Amino acid sequence: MNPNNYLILAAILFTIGVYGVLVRRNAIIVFMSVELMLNAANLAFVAAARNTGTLDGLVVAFFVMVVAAAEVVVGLAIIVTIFRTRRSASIDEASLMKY
Amino acid sequence: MIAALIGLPLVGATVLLLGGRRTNAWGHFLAVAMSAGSFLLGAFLFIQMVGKSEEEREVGQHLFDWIAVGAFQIPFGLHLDQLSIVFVLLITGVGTLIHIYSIGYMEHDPNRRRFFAYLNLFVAAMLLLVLADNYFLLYVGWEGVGLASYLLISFYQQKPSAATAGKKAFIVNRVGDVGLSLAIILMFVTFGTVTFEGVNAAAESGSPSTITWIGLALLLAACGKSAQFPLQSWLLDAMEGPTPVSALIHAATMVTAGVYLIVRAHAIFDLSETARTAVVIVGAITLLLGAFIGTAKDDIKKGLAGSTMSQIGYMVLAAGLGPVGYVFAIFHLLTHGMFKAGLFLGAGSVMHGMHDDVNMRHYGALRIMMKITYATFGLGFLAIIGVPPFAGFWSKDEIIYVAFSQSLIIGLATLLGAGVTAFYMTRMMAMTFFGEARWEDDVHPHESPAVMTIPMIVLALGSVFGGMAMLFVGDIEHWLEPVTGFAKPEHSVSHSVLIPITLAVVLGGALFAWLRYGRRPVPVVAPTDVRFLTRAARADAYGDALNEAAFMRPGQYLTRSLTWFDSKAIDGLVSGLAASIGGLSARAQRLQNGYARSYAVTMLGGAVLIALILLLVRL
Amino acid sequence: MNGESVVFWVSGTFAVVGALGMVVSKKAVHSALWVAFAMINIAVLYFTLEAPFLGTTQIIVYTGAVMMLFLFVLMIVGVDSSDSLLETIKGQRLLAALFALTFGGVVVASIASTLASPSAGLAIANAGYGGHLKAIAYLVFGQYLFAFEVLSALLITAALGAMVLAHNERWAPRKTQDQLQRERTMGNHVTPLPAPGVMARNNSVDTPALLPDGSTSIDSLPNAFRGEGKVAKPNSIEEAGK
Amino acid sequence: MKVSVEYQALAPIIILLASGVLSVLVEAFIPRTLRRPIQLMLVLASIVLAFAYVVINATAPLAGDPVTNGGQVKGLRQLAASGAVAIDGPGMVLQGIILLVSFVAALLLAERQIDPQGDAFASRSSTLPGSEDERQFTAQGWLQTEIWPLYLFCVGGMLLFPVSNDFLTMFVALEVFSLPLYLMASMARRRRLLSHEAALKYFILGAFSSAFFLFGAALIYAATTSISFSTVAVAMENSSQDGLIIPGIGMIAVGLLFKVGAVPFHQWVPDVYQGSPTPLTAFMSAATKVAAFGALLRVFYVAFGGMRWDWRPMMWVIAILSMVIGSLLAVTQTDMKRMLAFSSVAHTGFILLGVISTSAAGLSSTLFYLLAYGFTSVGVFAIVGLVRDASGEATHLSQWAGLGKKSPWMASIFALFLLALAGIPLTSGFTGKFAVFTAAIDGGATPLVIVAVVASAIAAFFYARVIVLMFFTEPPVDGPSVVVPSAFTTVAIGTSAAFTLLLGIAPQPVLDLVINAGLFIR
Repeated sequence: MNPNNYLILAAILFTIGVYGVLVRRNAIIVFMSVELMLNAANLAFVAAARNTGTLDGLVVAFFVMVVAAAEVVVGLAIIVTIFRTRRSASIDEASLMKY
Repeated sequence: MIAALIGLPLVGATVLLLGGRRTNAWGHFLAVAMSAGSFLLGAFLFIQMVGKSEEEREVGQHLFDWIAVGAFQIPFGLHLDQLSIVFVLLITGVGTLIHIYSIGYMEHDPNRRRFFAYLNLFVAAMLLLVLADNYFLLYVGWEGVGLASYLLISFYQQKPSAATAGKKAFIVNRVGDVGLSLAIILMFVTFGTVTFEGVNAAAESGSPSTITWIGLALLLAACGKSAQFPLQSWLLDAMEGPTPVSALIHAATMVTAGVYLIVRAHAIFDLSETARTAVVIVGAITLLLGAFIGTAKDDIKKGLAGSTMSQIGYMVLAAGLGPVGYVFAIFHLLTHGMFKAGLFLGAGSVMHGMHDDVNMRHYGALRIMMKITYATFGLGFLAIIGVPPFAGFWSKDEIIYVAFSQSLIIGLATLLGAGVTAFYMTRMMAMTFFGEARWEDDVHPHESPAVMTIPMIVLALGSVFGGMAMLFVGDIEHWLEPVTGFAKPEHSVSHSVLIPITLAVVLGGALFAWLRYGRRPVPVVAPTDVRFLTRAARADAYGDALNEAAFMRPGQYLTRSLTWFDSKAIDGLVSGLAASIGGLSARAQRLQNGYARSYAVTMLGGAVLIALILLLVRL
Repeated sequence: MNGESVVFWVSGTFAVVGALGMVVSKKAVHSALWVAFAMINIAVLYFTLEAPFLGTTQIIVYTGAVMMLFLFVLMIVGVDSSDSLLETIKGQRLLAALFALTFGGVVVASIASTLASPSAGLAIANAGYGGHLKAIAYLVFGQYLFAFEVLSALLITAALGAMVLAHNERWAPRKTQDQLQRERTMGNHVTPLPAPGVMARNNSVDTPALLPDGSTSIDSLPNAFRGEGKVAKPNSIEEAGK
Repeated sequence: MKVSVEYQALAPIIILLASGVLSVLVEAFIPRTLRRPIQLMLVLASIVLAFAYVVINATAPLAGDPVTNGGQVKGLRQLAASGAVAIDGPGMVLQGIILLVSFVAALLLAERQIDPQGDAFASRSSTLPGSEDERQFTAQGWLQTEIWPLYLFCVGGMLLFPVSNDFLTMFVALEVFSLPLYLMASMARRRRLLSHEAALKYFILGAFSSAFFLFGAALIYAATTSISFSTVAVAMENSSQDGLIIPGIGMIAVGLLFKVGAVPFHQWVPDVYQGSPTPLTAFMSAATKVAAFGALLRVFYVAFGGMRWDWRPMMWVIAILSMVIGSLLAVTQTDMKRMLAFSSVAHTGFILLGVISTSAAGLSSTLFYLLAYGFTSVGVFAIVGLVRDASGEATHLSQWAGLGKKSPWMASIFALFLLALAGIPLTSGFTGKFAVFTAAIDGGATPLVIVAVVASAIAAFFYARVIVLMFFTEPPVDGPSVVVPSAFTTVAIGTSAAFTLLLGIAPQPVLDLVINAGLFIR
């Protein structure tokens, strides 16, 4: 099997994540899509690690998981704060500032 | 010592601007004192310079190193030579007179202190411009005079037209400034230096095309500042400023900065035939354009503004002729500075007596009521149309003479310009001072106070004797030669042939005007059945209503431009530019719709763009 | 077709299905479950990629912690809240699809056009450190020690941030039992305060209870939700229920 | 395997992060009333100490493997922490700039006198806007002192960002300074809905862009077998895997260009600048830009240096778009903060000119521009925060009419900053623009410079408009006034103004500094 298939799979997952960010209105789902993008990047790192026979990619993927966990905490805290004031988790409603 | 020239008015401006109301009582005297002090210092330096031998006349003052990066050196230095000193004398001399005049003119203005602060600021910036020893510092002064001019044009800020005029001057001048900054950066990159000395020495080493580009960029800068075609449109609107400002900035000094720049950069222009030709063409077009605008104006200040454009056109044209013309460009600049300032002050005096009415159709027969103004204006009139032995005769005649030596067409253009000048100036004289009174009912013309008339008298004396003094006593040709170089034109026509022809053209123009406006009664309201140009001109009389509309619809204010000649296309371009930037901005704003998801789409679009460009480069 | 290929095609397909499921699910909870599904499949891929440590971490951290956190927040927001998939921004969906397809197409085509060298495998690299886990430990606490230490700042930041945004301190001293008792018996409310409107129409604690006359009872909400104009009006609740 | 940690080289970063931890402990164990002064001392002291270390490192005798630069290089030039961090001349200059700007911004954050209710941050961010809780906390004068540990972590991350020498450290640093920013952005005292919105947009888009960065790094790693910039640079020269490298470069560019706020990744800038507490906006606009440009320079000069012919056209387009769209959109803004935000986008374009030059001159001119812009930007937002009416900051342009008459000093200093932003001679902005433009022309980007000059001409227009508005318009009857701030803000504004003037009139010492900083080490 072509080892680059993993990279292609990662790219596809990444693109789906991107698309999710663009079309979903629920801030939480938007954020899940970002997590999916990070997962796709992780997959690429792990696949590249094996392809190249080096271990750095694995360490990166591991660190990214930690970073993502921290990011999730902060992101969800912000989303919850917004929800409490606006009673809505729709990202489109946060559009007072424009032009 | 040289720095003190600039320092005095700068101190004045600072004290007045930061001093607040405390300085209201004596602020204007301080401003006058600072300007006069600068003049006295300039005069002292001048006398000192005359005493020296030719080689030692050029002195520099190195203040400190501004930027020194490896081979790139930009000193913060001043430099006084034969060219600078005449400018210093003109700026401080005329400037001081106008300061004095303004004491009377602005007496009842609540913002008089601010006005004087700006005047001082202007004098300081203008002195910096002519005293800089490198293009950078010149640029600093250049921006400074632009700023001061902008502040002064919109001085009557409560008038929308003044605000708009200030804005227009700003925009058009920025176009010119783009030229100057490009020229400087090009010089820097090409020669590695921007000092006058360094550029002059290294100019030979530049490739011809680079030199030409630098020259054209400098010409663009000069066009912006000196209201030359195609960037002339702001000058007429600039007349919204107080009249002393028009006299000082928009007639005698700042608008001549372009001429100064071209003469100062003669090393560049000497090397590029193309750039010189462009300069001559610009000058010729402007001199005719300005003169024709002058013929159609009922607003006395705008008439004079057209005339200023035209006269500066003469100077630019002369400067474009190369070493044979530089000296006469400066010579004409100096005489023009005196008589045009005098004319403007006279116009201001007339307005002062006529309740700020600028429409000449409401004047008439003022020679009886305003004798001093009449006399000084008349002397200025004789000087500008070039009647011997008044100042304008000597300088303008030399330019016509040199122009004929270079090209018949250019020569004829200058000759025609002289005729038209005579026409509109006579028209102005006739409509203002002769004929029967056409005043509005509640207007009671009166002579201005002495504080205003004395500067007018001094400038009138300059209009009479200035030309002769500079030519015969000062020997201006050889005075400037070390800086600009000088060459005698080779000639087919001699002075003795040309002078009578010129005089005949001038007298013809004057006579024609006299027949039309001096002998016949002038209608108070311009007749409606005449050509389009008159209708357009009349619109100015109802300035207020129109200005209101213009303010609402900025795109339209230019259409009230006067004649078919005041190239609507160019004016339209400027306002169109401003409007289209605004429109473009408003449209692009729509993209910023407040939705985070939309922003993400834009980002993804950017990512696609980046990816595509990277791939395309690879192909 | 060897074992790895089978796993790749199966789990890869599942991962993509999970991702797509997240995008198209109407309900947020379904989306979350779809993502968890995709992540588990990615974990399976990690195992086949000779990275058992990461596969395990992926399951523990992502599906175990991160997705649970998501679900937890979804419960706060209201588990029922379903998203209208109708697009409200003009041109958004079209542009999104266009750009995403171009972007994905360019990247995928670009990767596919690269000549792949045969996979090197991690056996040699692991052996250099004496085993997979040891190898990773050496790298984490060796070469990437600094980044690892800096990560702690990130975790502190996250904890601090969540606390700042969510944890409310008291601005008044806690009431004693005595005070509470007095309030209860001598105050305006002899009965307990009304319960929130969770059972009525909505399932989120920020929904106020409806009084018999149709108005809402501010008393039914916890203090934190008693913002000005933040409380739902009866009408809007009815509309939401429809 | 030996683990090496060069404590002296890493000292500035370690000091900031350690103080952050200390600061959290202060939050936990010190009584509430004492927290603010202690936190403030801690923050200022650690920034000063870190700066002292940067100076010490920069002037230390040569150590390690020197990159010679005319034989006058001093200071540490070394890879630290097993090659994860590169302490070199430009890196230290960037750290120094970040620390200076952070110090000034910290003074702004500490300001308590402008708003009668307290500082710029909500008394308790966890309370609902308009709720009884919020009123009570505000009335009792609570302050959200947790911003200080966040601030310290943020500055620490920023110090690491431009000196990280591999993609992993850079990504971690990116998150370390971004997360506190997201959080602090949401904590404004007034107009809290806008503040929340700013935080949400910043967060979502920031996470979106960092995912791009990460995926790009994965592709680069796949192609070059390494995540270390030095190795990547070497491996790229003879890699055949262009299909991975090209999208990789592009996606990393997306991540970094987002942080610097370049078009078309700029749309968060106006919203976030407007919604965040103004002192934070001051900090963000200056420090984030410096840190992000530092990282951009390092990635594109060190790791992708050999590919410059590939990425320069892309950067050209981005630079042109940034300059033109930034200036253009600023023209029609009616909110002061948004106008300045768009002007910051335009400035990003100008700074990109220096990046594009890919030369020693390009590097040094970019560093100079960053210093100049950083101070001007802090100063300008500091003054924006002073203009207030009863409901808080008065940022609508029309409310600024006639301020020159009410408080001529403040208006004059504001005008000075605007002139510097416009690039008028004798201000720092001019020197910076000039340096960058010259470097760009030398680097063969003349058309770009022409666009830049035209864009500056457009930009000058809207800066001048504000000056005219302040000095030439009658103040509205019930318009806002300029609040007299405490010594904190006064010092901050004074410092910024002094730098703005000094770098315009006598830029020589700083120019020498950035030139002697030399190049990045590999």
